[in-house]
Amino acid sequence: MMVMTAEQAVTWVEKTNALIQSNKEYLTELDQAIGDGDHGLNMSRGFQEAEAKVSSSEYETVGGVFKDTATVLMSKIGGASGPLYGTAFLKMSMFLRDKPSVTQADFAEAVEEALNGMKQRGKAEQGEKTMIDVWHPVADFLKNGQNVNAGKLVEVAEQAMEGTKDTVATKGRAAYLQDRSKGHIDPGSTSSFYLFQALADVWEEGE
Amino acid sequence: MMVMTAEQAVTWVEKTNALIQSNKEYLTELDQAIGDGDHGLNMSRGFQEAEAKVSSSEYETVGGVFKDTATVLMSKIGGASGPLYGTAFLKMSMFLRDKPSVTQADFAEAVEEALNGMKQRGKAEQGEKTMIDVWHPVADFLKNGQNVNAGKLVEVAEQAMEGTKDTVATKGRAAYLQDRSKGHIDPGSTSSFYLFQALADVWEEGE
Amino acid sequence: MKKVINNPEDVVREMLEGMTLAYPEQVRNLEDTTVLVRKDAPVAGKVAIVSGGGSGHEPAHAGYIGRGMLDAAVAGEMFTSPTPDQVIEAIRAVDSGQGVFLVIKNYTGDVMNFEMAREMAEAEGISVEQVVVNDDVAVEDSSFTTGRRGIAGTVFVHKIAGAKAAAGGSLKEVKEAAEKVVANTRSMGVALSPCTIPGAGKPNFQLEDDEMEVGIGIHGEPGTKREKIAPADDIAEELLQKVLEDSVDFDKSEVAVMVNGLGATPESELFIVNRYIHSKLREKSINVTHTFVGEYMTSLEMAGFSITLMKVDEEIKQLLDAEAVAPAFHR
Amino acid sequence: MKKVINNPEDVVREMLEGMTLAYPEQVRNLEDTTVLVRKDAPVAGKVAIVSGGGSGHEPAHAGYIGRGMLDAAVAGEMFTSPTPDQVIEAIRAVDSGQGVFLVIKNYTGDVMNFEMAREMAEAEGISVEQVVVNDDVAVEDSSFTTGRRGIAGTVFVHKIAGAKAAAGGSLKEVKEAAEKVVANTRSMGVALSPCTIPGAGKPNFQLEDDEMEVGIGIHGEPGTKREKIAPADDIAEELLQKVLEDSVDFDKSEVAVMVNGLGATPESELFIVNRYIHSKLREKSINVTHTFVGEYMTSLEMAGFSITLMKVDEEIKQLLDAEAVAPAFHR
Ligand SMILES: Nc1ncnc2c1ncn2[C@@H]1O[C@H](COP(=O)(O)OP(=O)(O)O)[C@@H](O)[C@H]1O
Ligand SMILES: Nc1ncnc2c1ncn2[C@@H]1O[C@H](COP(=O)(O)OP(=O)(O)O)[C@@H](O)[C@H]1O
Ligand SMILES: [Mg+2]
Ligand SMILES: [Mg+2]
Ligand SMILES: [Mg+2]
Ligand SMILES: [Mg+2]
Repeated sequence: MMVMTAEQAVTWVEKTNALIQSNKEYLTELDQAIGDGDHGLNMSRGFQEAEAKVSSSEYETVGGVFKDTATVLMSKIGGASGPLYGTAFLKMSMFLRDKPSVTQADFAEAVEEALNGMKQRGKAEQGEKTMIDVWHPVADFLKNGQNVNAGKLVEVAEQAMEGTKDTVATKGRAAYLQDRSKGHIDPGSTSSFYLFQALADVWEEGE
Repeated sequence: MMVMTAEQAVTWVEKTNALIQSNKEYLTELDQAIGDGDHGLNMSRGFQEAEAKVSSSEYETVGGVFKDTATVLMSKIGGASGPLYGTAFLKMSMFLRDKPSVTQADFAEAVEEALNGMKQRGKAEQGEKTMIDVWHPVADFLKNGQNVNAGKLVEVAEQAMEGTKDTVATKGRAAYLQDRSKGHIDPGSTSSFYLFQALADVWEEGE
Repeated sequence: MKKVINNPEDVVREMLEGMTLAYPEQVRNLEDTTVLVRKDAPVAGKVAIVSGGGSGHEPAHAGYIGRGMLDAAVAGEMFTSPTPDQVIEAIRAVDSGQGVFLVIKNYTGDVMNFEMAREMAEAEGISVEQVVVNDDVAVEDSSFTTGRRGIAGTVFVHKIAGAKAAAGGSLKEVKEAAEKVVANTRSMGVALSPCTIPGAGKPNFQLEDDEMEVGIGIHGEPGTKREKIAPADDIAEELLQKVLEDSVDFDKSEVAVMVNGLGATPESELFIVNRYIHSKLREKSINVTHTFVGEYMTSLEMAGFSITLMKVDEEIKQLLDAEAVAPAFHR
Repeated sequence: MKKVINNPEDVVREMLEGMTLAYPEQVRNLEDTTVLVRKDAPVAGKVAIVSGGGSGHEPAHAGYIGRGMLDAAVAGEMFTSPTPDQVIEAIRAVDSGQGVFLVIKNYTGDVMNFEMAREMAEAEGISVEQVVVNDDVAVEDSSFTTGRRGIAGTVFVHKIAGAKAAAGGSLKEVKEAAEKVVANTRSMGVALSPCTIPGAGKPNFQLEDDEMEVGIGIHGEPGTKREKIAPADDIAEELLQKVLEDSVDFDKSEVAVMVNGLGATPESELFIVNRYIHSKLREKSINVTHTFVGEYMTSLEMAGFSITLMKVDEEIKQLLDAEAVAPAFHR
């Protein structure tokens, strides 16, 4: 059973940012194939600022870290990913509120809330070749409770991301390409994969 | 001693046109190096129409052929070369007027008139890397009287054209390039060379 | 990538500074934002019109700020929808109490960011309405997907909504007029060359010397298909066909035409396309009442163009003719 | 070469048809000519302004036809001066008896063809005056050579001469105003990519990915030197320096600024340049009274831009502010 501290929440944002910065070009390339080629730029701009914010602030709660993260992402990213990641962190922060300690169950429910918020904001369901395709199985996996470990988390997220390759997009810019969207991994799913990879890292370090 | 008939004047225009059409791209390339890259297009448009006009009309005099040629060139070429070639043929036609037969001396004087008209119109002197650099020595050569033959004419015109390669332009578009204009043959001198090459051809056939 | 820029990250800010310096009598930049508003905003007694979106479409959207058109334009990063905090600044700055009307192009990002701002504004007690423009017939409309994109037809929405507001129309009336435009406007575009986002460093796709990308949007994204390049008349015919075949019944109607350059296409070529469109529409007894040829909604330095047809009635014609005084649109 | 055209030989004719169809209320095409004139030409009691030149510079020159600007524009083939017979048609069509003023860009071809038309018109009893615009400081002025070229500054001459004529100025007064503009206007341009004349099929020069051609004209010809591409501010600085150093004394003066796109440069980049120019002029206590940013005098699909400074006095400022209603210029 894992618990998340405010400090770990900050580390999560930092590690996510590190992954995004070093994969900035790759994210952009993925978006060039089936979108408008700015996903790497968007994520890099947003997480750079989010990490700057949370690294330089003091937090008592995980909710507090997520709230600031949400605000920065929402006001720095723009595009489709800004409101979606912003909503995700906002919903998590709202659910966790001032909880002094976050249990695994809390966290699983928070992610579920995030997923629902994103689905509503983006009017997207699973299988439409968006980041939802990663968040959905990850939320299910976390809810599951038993056998939740870092390695498994990465596996679930990675598989889900890879899975977007074979689908035809019906939401987001890739939908304009119709059948031509097939054969390419969804960029937003990839950035979401980095987010959960970073989370797994945080967990591993915490063990 | 050569004489020029109206029929030969028409042939001159036809032969000039043939040379220009088959060297259209080359003229354009020359103009691309130190001008705006339209000289081949301009000359081809003008002489195409001039030949169409004179080939389909009946003429009593050389002057009549030149007058029509002048009018067509003036109204179809444009740019720098239009008024210059137009002026050349106009001045020749004015000098030759209704002369029923044109002697070599007449023709030499007509070319001298053409040269003066062009110099005045273009405000250019010999040595400024323009078509004047070909017309000037040709006019001098024709005035000379003795030893005027087709082979010599081509030689004089060709040498003059080649000579423009080493000079720096002070008139026409090439002048904007200043020193960079050196090392390139002047396009207008080249089209003028074709004109005199065609003339030499007419003479040779007439022998 | 060859661009006349300094740092890629500074492009939008420096562009907005340059715009504000160019039109000091017409626009002002809300401090610390990417929002330009009418110099005299808020205009008392008038519904305010706010548009915006990613940058890279200049003169859209700030070029349409002015009497009879927009009250504010919100600029995002290149090809990236602006964030809700920027949009709400615009809404606050231009509301005169008569409400604010948002013109949104149909992209997931734009819709989400503008709607979030709208929710915040409404929570503050500002009346907000909106229209989502989706004129691009290259993409099939469907309630299961994102649907059609908003492209150059958006400028017609700016014009009509702006004129309606200037004429004293209520928020509801402005919305109705804008919806009429959206319902009657269809567009389609083609690219002869791609474009490059400054920060990305390379274009989204490559085209061979004899290829064109048909059904292109305005974000440098690939189109719906790739074809061999054809004579102007054939390209225009292909686009026109798709526009006419779509869901608006243009038969025997009156239309406004827009031939919009995407960035690098010489105006002479746009006029050649315009010539074809006019002659073809005449053949079909479709009467062209207004024509707009130029760069209205660009995609950075992309070569190509889009055509837009808006079916007009008496009201729309009158609103099209109404005064508009914006840097990029005069009437 | 990728172009939205049909046959290269038909480009100018089809473009003029497309223009006439686009602006049926403003211009008309003189039958069987390449001349567009104001719909209501000749305008009684007014000196008429005629300009023109090679095509490929759109919106120049026909885009400037209208109240307060040109009465006629004569289009030549691509980058080729029009012929005297076309120019004379324009002169005849617009002369109301008050005389005709020709605005000629300083190119051998333009000067010769327009002057021949002028001689013909004068022989017919029409009073004609002219100005030769030579604002391009990339080329040294000298009485022994062709001298400086006319580029984007020409649009200022159209505006001022047009306003003076509209205000009832005599032929002599129009000429004086135009000459004042020419004497006080300097420009310089840079290219990031070449352009291709439709009939030629390939560009005049090639540039590497990191090169630019400085001191470029508007006919796709090579410039005065080639340099490594630099940040926007540095490029703008280089051009501005040359413009300021030339023969006009801009010290502590008031100026109008034009940042002119050559065809393929996004408007955002032009605004970035404008920002620099403004900040630099402010530093030097040169006061910018008017700013124009956009595509005013293009070179087909060339990427690049030119900057123009015109020193203004009270008369010129008033004429700049005067009404102008042309497709490509509104005031
Ligand atoms: N309606 C939607 N619901 C969920 N995710 C979406 C939706 N639309 C787009 N996305 C996600 O956003 C990603 C694109 O983000 P980004 O490139 O930053 O924004 P934009 O598409 O506006 O340029 C897509 O790869 C996809 O994962
Ligand atoms: N002032 C001048 N006097 C004589 N010939 C000139 C002058 N200016 C240009 N030319 C000639 O005209 C040629 C260019 O013609 P062309 O390319 O058809 O016209 P443009 O330069 O207007 O594009 C030059 O190569 C040169 O020979
Ligand atoms: Mg994107
Ligand atoms: Mg030439
Ligand atoms: Mg985007
Ligand atoms: Mg030329």
